[in-house]
Amino acid sequence: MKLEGKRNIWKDYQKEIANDNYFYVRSCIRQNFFPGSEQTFLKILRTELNKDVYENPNHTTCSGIGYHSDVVPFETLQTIVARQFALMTEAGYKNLAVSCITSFGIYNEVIETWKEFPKELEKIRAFLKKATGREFEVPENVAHASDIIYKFREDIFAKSKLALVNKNTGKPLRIVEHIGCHYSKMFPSKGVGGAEFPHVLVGMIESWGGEVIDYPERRHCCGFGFRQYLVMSNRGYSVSNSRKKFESMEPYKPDAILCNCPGCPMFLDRWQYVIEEMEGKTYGENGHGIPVLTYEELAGLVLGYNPWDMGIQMHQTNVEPLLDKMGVCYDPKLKYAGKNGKLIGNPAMTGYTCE
Amino acid sequence: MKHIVVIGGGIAGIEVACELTDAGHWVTIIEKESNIGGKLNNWSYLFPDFTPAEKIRESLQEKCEQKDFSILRETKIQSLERKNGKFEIQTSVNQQLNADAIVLATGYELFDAQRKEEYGYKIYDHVITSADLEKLLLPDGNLTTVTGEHPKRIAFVHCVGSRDEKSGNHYCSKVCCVTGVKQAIELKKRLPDVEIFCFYMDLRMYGKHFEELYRDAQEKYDIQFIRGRLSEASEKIDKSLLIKAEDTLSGRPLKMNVDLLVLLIGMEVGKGTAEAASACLLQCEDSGFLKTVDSFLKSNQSNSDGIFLAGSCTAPMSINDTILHARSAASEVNKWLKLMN
Amino acid sequence: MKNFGFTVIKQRTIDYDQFDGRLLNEILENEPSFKVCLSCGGCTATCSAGDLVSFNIRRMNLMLRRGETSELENEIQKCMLCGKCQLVCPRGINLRNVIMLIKKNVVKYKSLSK
Amino acid sequence: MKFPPSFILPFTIGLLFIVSFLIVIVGVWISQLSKIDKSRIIHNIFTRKTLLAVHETFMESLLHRKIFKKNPVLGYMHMSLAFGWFLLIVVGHIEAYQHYQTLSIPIYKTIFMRYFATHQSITLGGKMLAASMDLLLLFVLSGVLLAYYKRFNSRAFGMKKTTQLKTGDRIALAALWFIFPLRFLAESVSAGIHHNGSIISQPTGNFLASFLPVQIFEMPLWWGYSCALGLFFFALPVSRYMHIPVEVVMIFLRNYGIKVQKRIDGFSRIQIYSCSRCGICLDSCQMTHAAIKDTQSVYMLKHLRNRKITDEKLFNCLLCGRCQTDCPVGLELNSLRITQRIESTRDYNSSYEYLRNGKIAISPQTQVIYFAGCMTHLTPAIIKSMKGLFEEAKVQYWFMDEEKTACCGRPLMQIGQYEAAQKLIDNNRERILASGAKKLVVSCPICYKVFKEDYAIPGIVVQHHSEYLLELMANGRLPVNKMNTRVVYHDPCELGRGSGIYHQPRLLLDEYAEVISIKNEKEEAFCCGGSLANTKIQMAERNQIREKAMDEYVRYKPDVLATACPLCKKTFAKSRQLPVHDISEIIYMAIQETKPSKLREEQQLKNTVKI
Repeated sequence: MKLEGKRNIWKDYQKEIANDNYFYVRSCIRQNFFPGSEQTFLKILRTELNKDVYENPNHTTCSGIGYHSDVVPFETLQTIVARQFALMTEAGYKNLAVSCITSFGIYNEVIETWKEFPKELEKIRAFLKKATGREFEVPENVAHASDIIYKFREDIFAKSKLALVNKNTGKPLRIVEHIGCHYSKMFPSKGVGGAEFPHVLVGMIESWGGEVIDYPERRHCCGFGFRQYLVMSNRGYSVSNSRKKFESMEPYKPDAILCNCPGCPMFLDRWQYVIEEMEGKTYGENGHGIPVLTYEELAGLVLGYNPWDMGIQMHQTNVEPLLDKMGVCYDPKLKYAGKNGKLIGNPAMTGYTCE
Repeated sequence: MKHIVVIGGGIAGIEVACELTDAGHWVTIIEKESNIGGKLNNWSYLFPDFTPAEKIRESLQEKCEQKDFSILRETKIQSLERKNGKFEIQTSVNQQLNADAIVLATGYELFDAQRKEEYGYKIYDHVITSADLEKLLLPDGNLTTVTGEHPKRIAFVHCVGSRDEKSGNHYCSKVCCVTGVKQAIELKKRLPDVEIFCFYMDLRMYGKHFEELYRDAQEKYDIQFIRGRLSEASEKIDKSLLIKAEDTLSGRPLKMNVDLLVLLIGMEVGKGTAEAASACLLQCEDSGFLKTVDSFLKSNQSNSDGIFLAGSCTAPMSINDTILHARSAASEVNKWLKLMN
Repeated sequence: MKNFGFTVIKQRTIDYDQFDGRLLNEILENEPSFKVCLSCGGCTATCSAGDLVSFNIRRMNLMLRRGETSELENEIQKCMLCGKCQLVCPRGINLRNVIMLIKKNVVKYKSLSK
Repeated sequence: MKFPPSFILPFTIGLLFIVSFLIVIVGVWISQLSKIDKSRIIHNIFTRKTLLAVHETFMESLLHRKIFKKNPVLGYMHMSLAFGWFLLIVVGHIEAYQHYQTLSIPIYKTIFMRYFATHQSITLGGKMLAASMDLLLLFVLSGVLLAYYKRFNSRAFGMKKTTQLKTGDRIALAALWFIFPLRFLAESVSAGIHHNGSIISQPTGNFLASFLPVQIFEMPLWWGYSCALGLFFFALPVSRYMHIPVEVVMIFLRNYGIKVQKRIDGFSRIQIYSCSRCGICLDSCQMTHAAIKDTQSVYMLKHLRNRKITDEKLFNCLLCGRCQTDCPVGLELNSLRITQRIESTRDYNSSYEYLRNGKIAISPQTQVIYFAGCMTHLTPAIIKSMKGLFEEAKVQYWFMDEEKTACCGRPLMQIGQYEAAQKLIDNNRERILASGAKKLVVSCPICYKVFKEDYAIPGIVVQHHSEYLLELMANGRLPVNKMNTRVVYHDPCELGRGSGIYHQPRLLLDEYAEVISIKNEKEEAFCCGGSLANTKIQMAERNQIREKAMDEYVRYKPDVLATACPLCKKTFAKSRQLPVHDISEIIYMAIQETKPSKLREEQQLKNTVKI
């Protein structure tokens, strides 16, 4: 692998990321899967980086999952998106910070559509006006939340307590980066580093002292695929996709998988458990799984945050092996403790990897 | 005596210059490089009969020495003006040339395979282009890979940068199909145990002996042809490459591991051609290649009277076709000059 | 093993690295003309058996070349050996011999792999 | 009783061995025959057929009439050895009876008579018998000389490839080569000592005695002669000379109506052993035109006998039947090959379930069925002509395989897949029966043969279109128009040698064109080289065979090469030396000539549209 070649590509795919004053829109599913991540993002931006991040509790889903599952028409989607923009305009913000990759893709798709077909924009303005009485401006800058962490990765590292280094061996931790499909596959120029070799997570890992694993199936989707998961009988397709990735990354012995999409960490995490249950196969060391993290969680760990505060116990594939390698201080007894310090009970379903 | 300026000292340029010198004209070639021969210098052996490219180079060299025309090396054309029915040319080294007619023989450039990111050229260790391979095919070429072994399985990808909207090139580069077959045979001769696969969309064996070469590749050299365009390549932990394509004839996706991936890169209009075209106010096709007045009877004439076109600046062309096109350009120039008198 | 109401789907991809070339090699060795197939499909178009049942002789070549030999035994049974394909083949491949070789060896390799 | 001298032992033991061996092996073979064949023997043994067999044995096994016809020198060689030796034995016995004046003489006394009868016969009869024995021996020796020459010649000049010898053959051959010279020398030396010789042996004996101590040589020479005989008998079972006794058995069984079956049984073993490896089949085989020289019948039989046949050799044969026509022993060479093909491919016959599972198309009620055949669909001119001729003769017919039909089954049978072929036959037979037709007209000789021989449909007449068109013409249902086109007619193998249809196509063609008679026609006709029976031959080799045949036809300068088989037509058409037409096309064209041009165009247009 020649790094020089990759750098050439990264040079071609640099995007503008707003510096401050973000209007933050959350991800529907992540609030359920990994609620700590978004909280950590806000904490990092507000307290570590002193940025202004505004949230409006009235913002809704972008309806992307419905759209990609063919149940929400494009006009409806555009109008919903327009309403989010209206909330942002009303609050006086121009920079959109998006938590979800699906939403990020949707916002880009809608904005690009309006650029190519201005009549569509006029139509949607009329729809929104008629439906809600609101008016809106198209955001000046659309960044995915991972873009923002990428932008400030060196600032975060400056404040870090831990590096991505195995404290036992002193060697960099080997991390697989997995980018959500809709981050740059639809619009390569909208992602840092483009679609073929996205740099957004690579940049974080390398800045924080880790080593990136480039494995053959890096491009492959995690398998969420909307209907592949949402229709129960289709879930085999979803697992198969994830498994293809695991099989491909296994020889590299990764210490962790890093994701920037709400769905990917969910599936790469849960499917490891499912594959273990169905086939008895695990992909990590010593019969463990490969820990799967969101970029906010990883940033939080680097900054020395308490893993249990970030909700890392919500992962079905045990993250402790990674915590141990990094040298994160945590109290195993408090893993399932509530905010008040009292135990809330262990989860009912645990696999070998979750013990 | 008429003075004709030929822009480009490749095969077409030199061929045109020779013909026009023989016809009793004074010819000057402007060549941007220090060497003549142009893109011929990229190749070691020529399809379809493995003629050493050296042989053609030598013949060009010989002609340059024997014929009485001058070559301005490391020189480019800066501007061109028409004055009293003649052309006034400013060169990059501040020379001024006056010409009665101009022949553009600015050739092509090889497609930059880095633009097909998904194939990982210059990123993966074992991805090379047909031009890279050509140098390795010389008797002293080292065919071991980075891991120090001979490759056991090699794949050729046809149409890299040709017939590809994503590369911006809709046209067919014509010569890559047969180049791939030729190179595969040469590799097989050098490494008899190697398995070779060609991933193609169509095999366009348009020329004399090309189809026979293709048949030989199948029959005598066991080279396998899989109809399907490579979607992507990825490097594996052992530096081998995992490639994916659809085997369109089976209608199923196919993946395989190869030790070497050869990208059969196509032809693009060169920067030199583009510059010359803008200096001479010539029209280009959508493909970027120079427009000829028509495709049949005036295939050497540009939209500008007195400026003629020769060789692969007009379209992808094999060496053979280039020579013929250049000769016909010379004959057109002659006719035109006579008419002007 | 737990049942989640779905199973891991088998890959549809032809994994060339899992290729078992013994049958193919046996056939190519005994009938080298088979190497020069162009996949033009003339054989399939003219096939007498193909009129009566879904049968694609061109695909037999591909199945062999991709090591997909599991269906081959049943498929090849459909051929009536009438020889039209051979008359149509632009590369003069001795197809009837190919078919007989497949019929003969498919059984042999099946028993070998057991 | 005085013990005979010990030199008779090799001969006597050898004779005892070979006689008992033959009794056992022929017994085994006959016991392997089917019940029907056994009853054939019992029913026929005391009939005229036995006499016919005796006659045939005499003509073929002794006189070698067929070899004579094919190659007189080779015939003489075989005859001198076989008939000469036979006469030596017969006359020798007569001489012995006459000499000893009794019928119970130990056999060694007859064979080595010149050793035991040390005084010259004094009667005129005895003198004449002795003289004829000498002349007969000379006759045999001339054959031996020819045999020496043949072997030497073929080696020295690398001419026609004769069969390669195995150890058994070498021993037997060497023994055979020595038997008669040794006998001659032994008798001459004895004559030199005892003056019991005759017109040739006595002068030779005297001559030898004049400068040699003949007494010393007598015993070794008689030993040598006896050993040569003994050795020959011992080597016989493992040599090609097994054909000498086995052929006789074969001739008898054949006369009793026994044929090669579709399985390897006693009779096929007998046929295999009856091959004398004369090599005549090498000469008739067209495969040699493509430099294929190791798959001919003689080699096939040798490999079959040794049970070492490979598919490469077994299937590399066009089954054209030319060798069978020429075989002096009259072996059923095609059947023998097919029998082995059945054996070799037994494990992978197809079941064609889809024919049974699929819905069989309903057959319309008709009097005449036309079955073009798979190959004919690649020669649409034949179909077009046949349609035109049916229309011309106002025949209502059902074009059975116009859309889709199972193959006739013959191509499968040619490569031994009888079991599979039966499935196709059953399917087609059902459809034919359902139509109630009385006549089945076939355009392809390959189909014709199987329909005629294996379909066994009661009440239906199977005709090749050449027979059918001849019938229509003879009944005045087709107009006659003799054109002055010169035509060479190529007999398709399956129609000619395969089915015996030689005259009908010629009679028919004669009414519409000028048929040139050529050397290689009818039984001697060439194969086009396209035969489906050969699965191993390469296209380039087929082309060579075809070109050789074509060169021969071109020498007669015909305007058109006519044939009656779509495969022959397609094969020859590749040559481009001559225009090639099916017989139906020629008839159709000739009839079209008779019509006003407008009508012709209309009709052609109509037929074209139909196709």
